[in-house]
Amino acid sequence: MVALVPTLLRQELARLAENDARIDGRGRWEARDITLETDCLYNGEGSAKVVWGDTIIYAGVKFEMRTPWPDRPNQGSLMCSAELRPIAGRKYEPGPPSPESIELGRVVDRGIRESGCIDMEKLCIVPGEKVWGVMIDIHVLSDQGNMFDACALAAIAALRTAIVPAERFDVGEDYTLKVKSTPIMASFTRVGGRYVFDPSAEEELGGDERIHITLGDEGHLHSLQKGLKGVFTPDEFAEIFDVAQSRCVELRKLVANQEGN
Amino acid sequence: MVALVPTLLRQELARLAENDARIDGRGRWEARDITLETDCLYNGEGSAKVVWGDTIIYAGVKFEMRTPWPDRPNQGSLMCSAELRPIAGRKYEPGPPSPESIELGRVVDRGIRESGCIDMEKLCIVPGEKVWGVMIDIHVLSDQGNMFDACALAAIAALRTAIVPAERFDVGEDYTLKVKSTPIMASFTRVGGRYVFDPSAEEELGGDERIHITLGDEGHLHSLQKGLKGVFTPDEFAEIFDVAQSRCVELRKLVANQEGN
Amino acid sequence: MVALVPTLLRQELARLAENDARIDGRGRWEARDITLETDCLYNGEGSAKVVWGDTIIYAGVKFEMRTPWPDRPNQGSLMCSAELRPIAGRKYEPGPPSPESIELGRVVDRGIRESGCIDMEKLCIVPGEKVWGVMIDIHVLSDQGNMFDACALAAIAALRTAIVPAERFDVGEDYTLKVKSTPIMASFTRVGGRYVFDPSAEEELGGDERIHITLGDEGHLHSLQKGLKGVFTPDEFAEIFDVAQSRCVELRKLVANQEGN
Amino acid sequence: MGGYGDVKLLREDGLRLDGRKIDEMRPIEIEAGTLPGADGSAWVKHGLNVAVAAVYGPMEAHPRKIQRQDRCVIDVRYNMAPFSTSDRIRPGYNRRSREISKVTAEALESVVICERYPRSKIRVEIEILSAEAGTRCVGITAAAVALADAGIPMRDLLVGVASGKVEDTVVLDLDKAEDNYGQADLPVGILPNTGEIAFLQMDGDLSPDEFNLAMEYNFKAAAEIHDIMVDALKRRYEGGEN
Amino acid sequence: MGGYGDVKLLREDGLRLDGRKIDEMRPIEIEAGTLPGADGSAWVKHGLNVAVAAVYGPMEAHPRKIQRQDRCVIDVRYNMAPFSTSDRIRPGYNRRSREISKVTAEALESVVICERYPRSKIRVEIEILSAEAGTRCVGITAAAVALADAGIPMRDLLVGVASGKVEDTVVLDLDKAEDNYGQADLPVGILPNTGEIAFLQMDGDLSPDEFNLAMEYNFKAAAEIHDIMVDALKRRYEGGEN
Amino acid sequence: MGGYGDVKLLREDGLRLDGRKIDEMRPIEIEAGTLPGADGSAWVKHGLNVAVAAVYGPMEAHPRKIQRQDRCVIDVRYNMAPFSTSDRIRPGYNRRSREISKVTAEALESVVICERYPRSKIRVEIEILSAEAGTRCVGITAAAVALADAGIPMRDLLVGVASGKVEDTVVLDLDKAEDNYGQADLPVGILPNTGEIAFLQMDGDLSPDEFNLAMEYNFKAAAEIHDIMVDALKRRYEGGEN
Repeated sequence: MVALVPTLLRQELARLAENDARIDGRGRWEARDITLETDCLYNGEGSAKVVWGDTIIYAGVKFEMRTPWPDRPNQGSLMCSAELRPIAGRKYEPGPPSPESIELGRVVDRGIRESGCIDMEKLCIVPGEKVWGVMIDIHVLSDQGNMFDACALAAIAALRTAIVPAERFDVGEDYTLKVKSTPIMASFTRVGGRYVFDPSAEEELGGDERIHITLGDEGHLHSLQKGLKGVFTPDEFAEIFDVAQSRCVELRKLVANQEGN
Repeated sequence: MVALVPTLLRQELARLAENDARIDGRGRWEARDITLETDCLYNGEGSAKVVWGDTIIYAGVKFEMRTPWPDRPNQGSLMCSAELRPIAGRKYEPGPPSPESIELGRVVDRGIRESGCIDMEKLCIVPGEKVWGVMIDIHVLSDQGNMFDACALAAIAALRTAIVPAERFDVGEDYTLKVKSTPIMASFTRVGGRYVFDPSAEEELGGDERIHITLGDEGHLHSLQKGLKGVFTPDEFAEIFDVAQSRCVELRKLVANQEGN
Repeated sequence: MVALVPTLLRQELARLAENDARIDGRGRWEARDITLETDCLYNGEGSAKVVWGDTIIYAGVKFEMRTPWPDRPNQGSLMCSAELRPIAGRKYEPGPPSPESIELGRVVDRGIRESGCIDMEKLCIVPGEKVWGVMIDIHVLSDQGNMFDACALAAIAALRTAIVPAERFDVGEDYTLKVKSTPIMASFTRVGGRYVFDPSAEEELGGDERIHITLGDEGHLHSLQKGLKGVFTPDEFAEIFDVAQSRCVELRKLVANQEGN
Repeated sequence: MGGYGDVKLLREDGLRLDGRKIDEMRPIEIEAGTLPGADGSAWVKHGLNVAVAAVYGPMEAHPRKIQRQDRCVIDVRYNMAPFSTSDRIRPGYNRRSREISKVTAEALESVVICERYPRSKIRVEIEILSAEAGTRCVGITAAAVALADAGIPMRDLLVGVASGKVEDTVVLDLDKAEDNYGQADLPVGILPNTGEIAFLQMDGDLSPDEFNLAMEYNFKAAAEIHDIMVDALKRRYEGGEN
Repeated sequence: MGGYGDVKLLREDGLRLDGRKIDEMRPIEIEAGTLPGADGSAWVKHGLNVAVAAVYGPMEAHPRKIQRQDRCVIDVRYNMAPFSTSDRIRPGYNRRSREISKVTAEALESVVICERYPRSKIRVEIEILSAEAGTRCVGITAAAVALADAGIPMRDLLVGVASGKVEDTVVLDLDKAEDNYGQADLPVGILPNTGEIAFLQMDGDLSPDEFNLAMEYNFKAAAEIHDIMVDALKRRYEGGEN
Repeated sequence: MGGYGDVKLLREDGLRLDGRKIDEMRPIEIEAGTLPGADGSAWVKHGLNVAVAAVYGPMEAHPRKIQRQDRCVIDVRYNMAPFSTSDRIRPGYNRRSREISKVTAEALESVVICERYPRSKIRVEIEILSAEAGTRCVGITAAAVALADAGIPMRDLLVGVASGKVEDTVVLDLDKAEDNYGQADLPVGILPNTGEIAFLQMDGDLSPDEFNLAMEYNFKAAAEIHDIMVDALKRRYEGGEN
């Protein structure tokens, strides 16, 4: 029974794709409305709220003081993780972290980490003794499609506004965390047989595999991930890779504009 | 089917309540027989056994040596927790701690902690380095009604007989833990529409919400908790609060008598 | 339905037992073919592979540096544990460690530990500060009968080839771990009413209780365990104990031969 | 309660450190219907606390063994986001959250007309995004608005509110410093129209008279918060589906 | 076994530190029917060990996949209370308890007439309130009395008993010091009437002869304990429902 | 990626530290049908990596809620043995393994003709016994051979292979040092006959051109590995049931 509706939905999405149309009238590479707000949570050392269509994400940054790993005595650490709690939607269930939430957190984490936007050595307080651990927590309040891109946007925006709480930990004055670049994720989902950008919840329900691409300021790749059932060809990848370049430039501007406020 | 028997039971309890009667013939504010035994377990640094009607509870106190929290370098700690293992009754199932067992432990814990009967600074051994952690563990062997009051009684009685095992930890001679007062819990359950003290297992099965009141030596409130489905009015609370005062005085005498032995 | 096949199998096994025969033609105390290979895994500080009939086991040894227990400042530690992951057979399910896997690990552990083959004081690096923790991990790739004996054989063979990785931990040069003896396990399962050595998967399916005996170089007992449903008499034990003595001598030779290679 | 005696929480002029009178609430803002995918939702800002609640259901209760033949069950999860407090909270199992979830669920079951939905389940998700003392009360208020937004019939709009004691003085609605260094906290869930209480916890030290005064403050504040809740729901339905 | 060679466990006069002879048990007290809410129960004090066992059932076995068409399953939980030992035991998952629960369940399944209750489950809960060496045996004895108290038919009353080795001498029923510093421990579950063994573990070092002597001690002690068990059950039924 | 700039990974002669050319794979050995009790199995040695995969099924999928009416689900567990790495890996929950298991399962569901087995489940167990960079790819290769050995129909034999970047040079098939100190890693799962990609991850830093070159190396290597896979399967069936 559950299988029936998706079947009809898939047929409709395939029909629309033949006419290069989408179920909500958008163009193939067109995003829904996106608003970004930063510094919106009292206790976060950095915070951001992203409303992307009907998808709503909060990200918050916290700092911990810890001892460095023995093999990297003068490096702090960064960790980004996502919680996909049952508030996020009807289909989400309570319980231990699902594979979906682990994947979400790790893909966003890799994009930020591998971009090198944080200099781990700058997070050292006393070599071999005390370093900062930076924790970015992503909280999905509403998943109505394209959660990965919205989460990645919230995470980097929160990180870029973070204040290192040195006073609270008694190691000097608070200062702004230095973040050298703005890695951005753009994701594509196969809907009706061809890839589209920013799928809605309905398109995800009737769609196939998705590809997550994180690009740095110079357009280099920092993270890739294919999720869900489906295959793609190198040519298909080349096409979405070009789109990803331009979408990431636009989203990066959104972050910059917010910071300019 | 399971729902049927409680329905008949509820009707019977309502009928009895109209005549101000209880199913086992007790008065509305009358407790079942209670026996208290202390110092009854070889390895507990303090221990107590409470037989309250057919409800049977053991509590044991253990001490641990630990480092103090950074923000309270000259304070030890106290923690009371309850295990509601499957031995306690047919309805109890194995598994991780149930919400019921967490609530039970935390409500008893708050009553003792908030009464201030333990001076946390007296639990300091070496400021900033070593303090005592006092653990009260409650073990429910048989839940046949009014488990909360029986657990709270066992916990404070065990605590009041505890010996600090300084010799075993090589920090001086053993001495009796100083406990400044005797916080006591009295609980009330709505049965047949009105509150009664010390419900039996049957009354709990056919009853509604319950209110747990912990009072200190001077009759001050140290902990309140409403549990289960149901609402009450301020007037109803005023009535049981008066009863709680006298019941707590009586139970406190029971503890004192046992200590006089 | 599942219960049916075992019933027929049990009847067949009982019939064979009357004629002192086994379902695969072996003698009552006869083992299947056993091959032992050591030093077979790149990252194990010691490793062994046992192919015992169709049962396939890997064991690997790793060393950790840790602080000693306060009451044994000049002793290291040894721990053997087994994972019974779903690869081992159709009946094995994912999830937290099953009682079966815990028993397996602990029975093998006790046999090795209690034989005294490792001198815990030799594992001390700096008294009170640094000692070696030796971890033997057993990995069951295929359980086709008599998993316990195969695991115990793999574990002791891996341990006896272990190299202490002192260089990697910066405490001197690597050296061979000293293992003073070769404890060996022999297990017996009641099949068709009488005990046999080295049951096949089929015999286990239609069999009853089993007895695990671990013997040291001098034929002393170091570990016993009865598992599964069933009872036995002292006379029955005396019979299998004699067989265990000779089977353990043979298996000990297998280890020695491998080391001679 | 922390119960430290040496932190001043009342000023010479009788007002509190943040300038409030002893029976004055922190400012409250409420918005209903903030989560598009939920059947009902609410956002509540109370002082610096921020809580979001979502309601999903009524839906079939499963597994079967949690079903009640004659009513629905209400499944509440109260959770604090990792970044909601000064020190990060590790996600996962947490005894405090489990207890609050339990008693909150029982309070909501006391006001929802559960008999309307036999064999069903209503999921109530409460997420604390920012915490500044009193989060369980803010969560209850948010949950009640979300249930109303979902169209679930209730005997009354449940209001979460707390009074407490600082420097031997009963005060309404403790803020963070007052919670850390105060002497008592009395969070309750009140049905303003019926005058009943569906949620009650308390810890610290209160004499019977102090308890009565704290309850009086709570009832007064509950009436005020109730008006703000009703307002939010009116705005929601006048404003249409957004 | 600890196996430290330098702790004296036998006195000059050949007796043990607590004055017992080498083949002498610690004192044992047993009471049946101590838990009013259980279908069967028992309290056993053996030396300073205290174990309580409760039996619930037979009841329907669920989930379905644990059901056996032709017999009942016995679900045993052996647990040590946090305050039962010198150092507090953290509640929760514990490899030692799981192993003991498994082999105890298998031993009880070997003596209960399981075929009498197809598709059923019998829950056996063993709680160690005070531990002084030999708790698994005390637990087995308590479980057997509780099963008898519940009226579950059994082939015999299973008795838990242990012998061991200290200072190269085989002794019956190790106490705490002997367990900590001894050389071997051989806990068994014996059916005294049939002379069969349903539970067997052993660790340490025992020659074949030492093993035989330890077994001899165990069988002798099992007969004695059996009488105390029968006595407790008689008192229970003469005394009525208690 | 570690991304340390100061470790030399390419020699003066342009070859890599282990003597390989930049587009040269580590040696690979594959054997099919190595686990007698499984429906299909494979052993793959790739450099110093050793992976074993077993397939059980198709079998009925339960619990019911994981069933798909129109196809089978593939349940993959990728796991590293505790002794497979330099520092011992603690058994149990592991975020990295869960993620790899998820995306590997999705890749295999993309190549298996899942519609052939409605309401069924196929279990694929991947155990890494020895790890030396690239284990997820070796696991994919092993799983594909095991599925073929089990006779499960597939659109193509999926091949796991990775390229990466060291010292600003794109190289095929990173070894351990290259993985630790390199600049990027691009593991993919390729269908050599259709030229499609079913598995894709990447981390580090790659320009678009570098990405294209790395992909080119991967496709070339996939064809070579494919031949070795086919060989193993042929040997298995010529050699009979062992």
